[in-house]
Amino acid sequence: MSSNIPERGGGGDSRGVMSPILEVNDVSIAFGGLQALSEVSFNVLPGELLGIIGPNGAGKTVVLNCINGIHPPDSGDILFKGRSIRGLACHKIAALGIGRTFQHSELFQRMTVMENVILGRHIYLKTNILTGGIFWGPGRREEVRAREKAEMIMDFLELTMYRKEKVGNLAYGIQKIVGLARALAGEPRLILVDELGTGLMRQEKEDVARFLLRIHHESKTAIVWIEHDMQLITEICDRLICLSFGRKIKEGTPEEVIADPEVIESYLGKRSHTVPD
Amino acid sequence: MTKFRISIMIIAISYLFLPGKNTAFASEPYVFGFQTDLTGDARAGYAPIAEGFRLYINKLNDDGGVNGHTIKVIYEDDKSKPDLAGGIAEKLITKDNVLAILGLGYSRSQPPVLELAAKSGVPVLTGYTATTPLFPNNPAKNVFSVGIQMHPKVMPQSYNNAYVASKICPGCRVAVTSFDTPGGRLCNDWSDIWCKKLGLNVVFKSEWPPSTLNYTPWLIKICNANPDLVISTVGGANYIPLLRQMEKFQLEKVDLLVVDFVNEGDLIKGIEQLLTGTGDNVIWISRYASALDPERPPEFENIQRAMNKYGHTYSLSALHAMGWTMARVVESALKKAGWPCTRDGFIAALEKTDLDSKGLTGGPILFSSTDHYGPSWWKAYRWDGKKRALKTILDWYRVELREIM
Amino acid sequence: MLLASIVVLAGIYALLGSGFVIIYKASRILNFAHAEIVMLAGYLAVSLAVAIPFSAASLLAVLCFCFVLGMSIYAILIRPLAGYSVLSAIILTVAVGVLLNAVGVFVWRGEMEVIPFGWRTYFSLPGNIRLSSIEFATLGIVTLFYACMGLFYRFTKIGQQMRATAENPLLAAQRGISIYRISGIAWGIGFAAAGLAAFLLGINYAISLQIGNIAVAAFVVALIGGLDSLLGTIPAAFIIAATEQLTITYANPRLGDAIPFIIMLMVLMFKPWGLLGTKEELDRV
Amino acid sequence: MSDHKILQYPKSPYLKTSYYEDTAIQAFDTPFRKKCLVIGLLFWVCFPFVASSYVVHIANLSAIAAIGAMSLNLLIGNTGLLSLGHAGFMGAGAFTTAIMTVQFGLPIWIVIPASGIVGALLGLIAGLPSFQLKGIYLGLSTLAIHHIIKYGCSEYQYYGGFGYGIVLEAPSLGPLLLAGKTVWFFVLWISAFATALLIANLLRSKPGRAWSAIRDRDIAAEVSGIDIGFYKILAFVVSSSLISMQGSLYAYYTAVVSVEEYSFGLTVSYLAMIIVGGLGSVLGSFLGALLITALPYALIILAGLVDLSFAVKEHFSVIQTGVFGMVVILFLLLEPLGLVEIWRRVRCYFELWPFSYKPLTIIKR
Repeated sequence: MSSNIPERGGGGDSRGVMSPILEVNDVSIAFGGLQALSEVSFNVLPGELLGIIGPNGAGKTVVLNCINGIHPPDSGDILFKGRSIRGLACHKIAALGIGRTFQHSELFQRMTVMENVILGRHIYLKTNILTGGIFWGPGRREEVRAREKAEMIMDFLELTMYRKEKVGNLAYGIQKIVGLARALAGEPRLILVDELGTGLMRQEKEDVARFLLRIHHESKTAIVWIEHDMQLITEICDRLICLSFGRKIKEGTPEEVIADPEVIESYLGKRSHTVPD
Repeated sequence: MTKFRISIMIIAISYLFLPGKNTAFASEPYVFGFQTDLTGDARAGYAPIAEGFRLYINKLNDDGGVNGHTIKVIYEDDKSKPDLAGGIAEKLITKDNVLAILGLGYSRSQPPVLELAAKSGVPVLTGYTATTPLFPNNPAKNVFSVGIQMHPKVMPQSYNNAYVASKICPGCRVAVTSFDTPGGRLCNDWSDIWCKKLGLNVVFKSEWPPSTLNYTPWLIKICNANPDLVISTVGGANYIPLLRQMEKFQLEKVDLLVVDFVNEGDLIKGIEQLLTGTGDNVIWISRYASALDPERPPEFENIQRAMNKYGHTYSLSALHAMGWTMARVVESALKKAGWPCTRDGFIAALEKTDLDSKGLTGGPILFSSTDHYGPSWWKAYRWDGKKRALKTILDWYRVELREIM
Repeated sequence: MLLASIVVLAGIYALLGSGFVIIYKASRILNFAHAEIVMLAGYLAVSLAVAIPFSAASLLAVLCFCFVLGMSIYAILIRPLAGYSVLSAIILTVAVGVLLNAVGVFVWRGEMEVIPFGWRTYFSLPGNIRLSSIEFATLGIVTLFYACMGLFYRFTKIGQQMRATAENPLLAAQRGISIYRISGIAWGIGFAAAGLAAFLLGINYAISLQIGNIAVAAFVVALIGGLDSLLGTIPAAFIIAATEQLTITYANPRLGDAIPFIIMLMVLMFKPWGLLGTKEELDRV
Repeated sequence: MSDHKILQYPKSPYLKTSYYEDTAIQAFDTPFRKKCLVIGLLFWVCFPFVASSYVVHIANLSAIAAIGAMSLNLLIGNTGLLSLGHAGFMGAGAFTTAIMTVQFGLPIWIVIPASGIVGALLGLIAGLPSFQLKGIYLGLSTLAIHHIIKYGCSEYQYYGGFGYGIVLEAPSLGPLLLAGKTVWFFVLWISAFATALLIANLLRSKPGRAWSAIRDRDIAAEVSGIDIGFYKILAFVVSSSLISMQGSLYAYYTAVVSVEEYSFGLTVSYLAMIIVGGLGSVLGSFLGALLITALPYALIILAGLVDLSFAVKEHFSVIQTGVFGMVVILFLLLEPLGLVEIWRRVRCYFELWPFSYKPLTIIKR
């Protein structure tokens, strides 16, 4: 199976002393009057599977958006492979090797699965208007190569039978996997996975978790995973972070985190106030 | 089975694309195509010509036609669009196999039609005017016009304005104005040149965009220039709001010279909208006699009778006289050419046209091999508010293009 | 004198622009058929004014017609497109405009007509200004219209529902407001505003096929003022009327056609949500 | 021996054995389609010699319209950017042609690429607002650019002294004089097919995918590494440069250039073409262009069959306009995916016959 995963070069970071691949330092962001994140810091080590949990509205997705550059943080800094990516445009951050899946899949509904996956390889393609327009020689060869890679990923994620289906016509569970395939196609060093299991049946969830685990084991790609399913995330992740109201309240091994009273409180609420929905 | 059905369909569809019948039978009528702006912005200036033409042809056919054959006219509306006009002309020439193309508006829709006609040798008789130079020295072989002489180099139309202005008030202060279309601007430029050449004092020259109906800024400028006469080359009924705004600016006493881009129906409509003014300042010049002239030629009664008999959309005007005369030119040419008539034969017959217009124009319609316009005669009228009619102020005069060129 | 003319023109522009805004606020659709509504209403007003000597009655009839037309166009054509892209709805309004234009030309042949209006006299004001009674009436009617709309939005139930729908259609629907009904009424009012503007144009200037160009300028007015701000149309109308008239007077008259669009482009570059519009509006389209 | 035979797959057009094969445009892969292609080509070559020049004229106008529709479709259907200014770009191309041929006497093979460059520059300017504007706001900014271009063109026409329009002479391409409907038929249709091929190629390679991604979900596209600002502008540049060249061809073909021609109504008719044809489809652009262009002429021919009275003829263009509006409305309400969807359904019917249900997994296409 491992041969199906695109080869990743380098790997120097993972040897010797583990310097973090991603450092989030004191990131804060506010939307209007709402403080969505306040001074959140954490590190992601190479090849690590980091889980982020927290009640609804805790700012989990916002963290990912900050890393991605969708919402540049108001203050604080984000370092990727030791280099600051704060304020960089989205597409440039993506080109550095950060992949992303979305909570509501956010796929290109009118494109086929194959096109979606090849699109994930956008940053590696050199075709321009001229070579693309002629589609003869270099343009076409590159297209075929991209297709080969995409087929590998689709094979790995068991999507081959849907390759020429429009994404919009597929079941929700499969769409989520297509989203993962698209992120994987960019051969990222870090994948940000946003609530991959939400809205899926148990069986589908486990499928997804299986895929994530395989990616984690076989390619040593760092993964940041937001998930609501406690059972799933605690079983799989190396480390967990819990966010509540834009603040990091606990970081540690899964066991530590879910046993923490503050975490339990943020989920279940104190008697004095209810958890906002 | 399906393939069979598909092939049947293909055959059926391809049948539609086959060329039309090209053979004319002896019992068939003379076929003409008449294409012009029957609808659209410029309609008021062209559709009455088509109506006048139709009236005469109806009458002629009821009287037995020409040389024992009736005349069939295919009317098409080209809306001043070059591609549409070209397509229609193509259809008239190749599919309907017409003897000649008649009508045509003075717009960008003419060049494609004329080009096409020149290539296939189809005679063209335009109503209003032609964009190709037709008067002496080398006229386009197949193009004739019973309308206004037009030449992009000298703009005889504009010369006419200047000429009338110089006769009415020699040496006075003149404002020349026009609509802001490329054609309108050209007219305006030439009005300016001719006015200066004829010794008038041009104190104001401007065009204004047709999209704004608020003429205030423009009238303020006219007021400041304080002219004795305003020459306005605006098309159709656009002069109505202009007249009304002039009233607002108390310019009722300043003569407003409108050319025959305005038909008589719009002329009256505009004057009726006035509050205090009587419209006595409106001067109108025309190539054809006006139906509103109390001393109009008796031929108008024939047109009126035909109108009552065959129905009409527009009220009787000089444009009807133009269409009527055009039909008579066609009739006389057909008489000369006989049956069957070829396109070349029709051109040859047209070149020999010497038709008495029965008072509808200042002189006969006279074509020659070197002049496809013939001499054009003009008349200037002034609106008489008391009698509610047009009064001749400058009787038929002839513009000699040879002299002004 | 020029100033007076600018004020009158601005009034009409504002009225035309308000039609766009009212419709846009309720249904997020830019009505490209507005120009044709103005034309159709104008011609109808001409015919009615000839038939009915009493001008106010004919005006009322035109307004009712426009209101019903707006409601029915919304109900028959726009509403079935709910859920489709905004683009479809816009192109639909363009097509409706084409169709209405054809109807207008078919019935009235597209001639330039003036609405005959009995009560017309001229007043001379200090400063060498001469205005007709109609121009005064125009200003009065426009002011009245804006006052009525303000009161309508503030105090009537339907007006409040309309504001709620404009703020958040989903929430409004959940609170039991029939957004289709509200949008339909908004379309009716928007069309009626167009009808009123057509009437004013007809008695002040003339009705013709070219009237569409004026409506296009009004469209610019709506955008500059902010597509979701009724109040914004007033300053925007003044800006457009003034620049247009001043350009015609002191610069190139030909530039008069292009100048509103140059201003519009500038506004779109620097403040795309308009003078008084809300910024969030940009993300909604 | 028999084993070997079983293992050897029959050479089927449905079976692709390499990705290279699979990237081909799969319109002419089966023997039946190949036959259709040959017959179609033969028909196409013979067409201008068999059909009357009137029909050839309509076909030529359709080819021009198809180029325009394809370029607009690239922007609206594939990239999801609204442009209401394409008539302006077309006019810019036509006026570039007029200026370069009348003023400087340059040959057609310089003029058409030059128009393309002018169009591309204008597209660049028109695309700039797309950084911060979306949807209707962007459409309005292009409308503004249309009016500004129109103003510039009318100034030129005025100062050049071309009253009713600038008349162009028939251009010559080497020894070949491009005059007459038949010659133009080949010129225009080859241009249209070349444009179609270009756009189809772009759509199946990197830029096309990026455009579709921007249309479907712009944030996700950005996160996938697409510079959406660049690709939006690229779409504008490609589209406007194509339509500008089309304007140039149109100017040569009709031989007269006048500013009134390039009004908003022209944009509307191109919008109608892509709506009627089908958004985002090259074939749809062709079908829509054919239908919308042929519609007024078809009505003229229909009217000729029943020999209408003069009174009806007088209103004829209104009827044409009305039918045009009606067709667009009906398509929007009843078949929003356009002619191409009807075509797909018909094809599906024949392909599935005698079965009536679609296969559960559509492997093909």
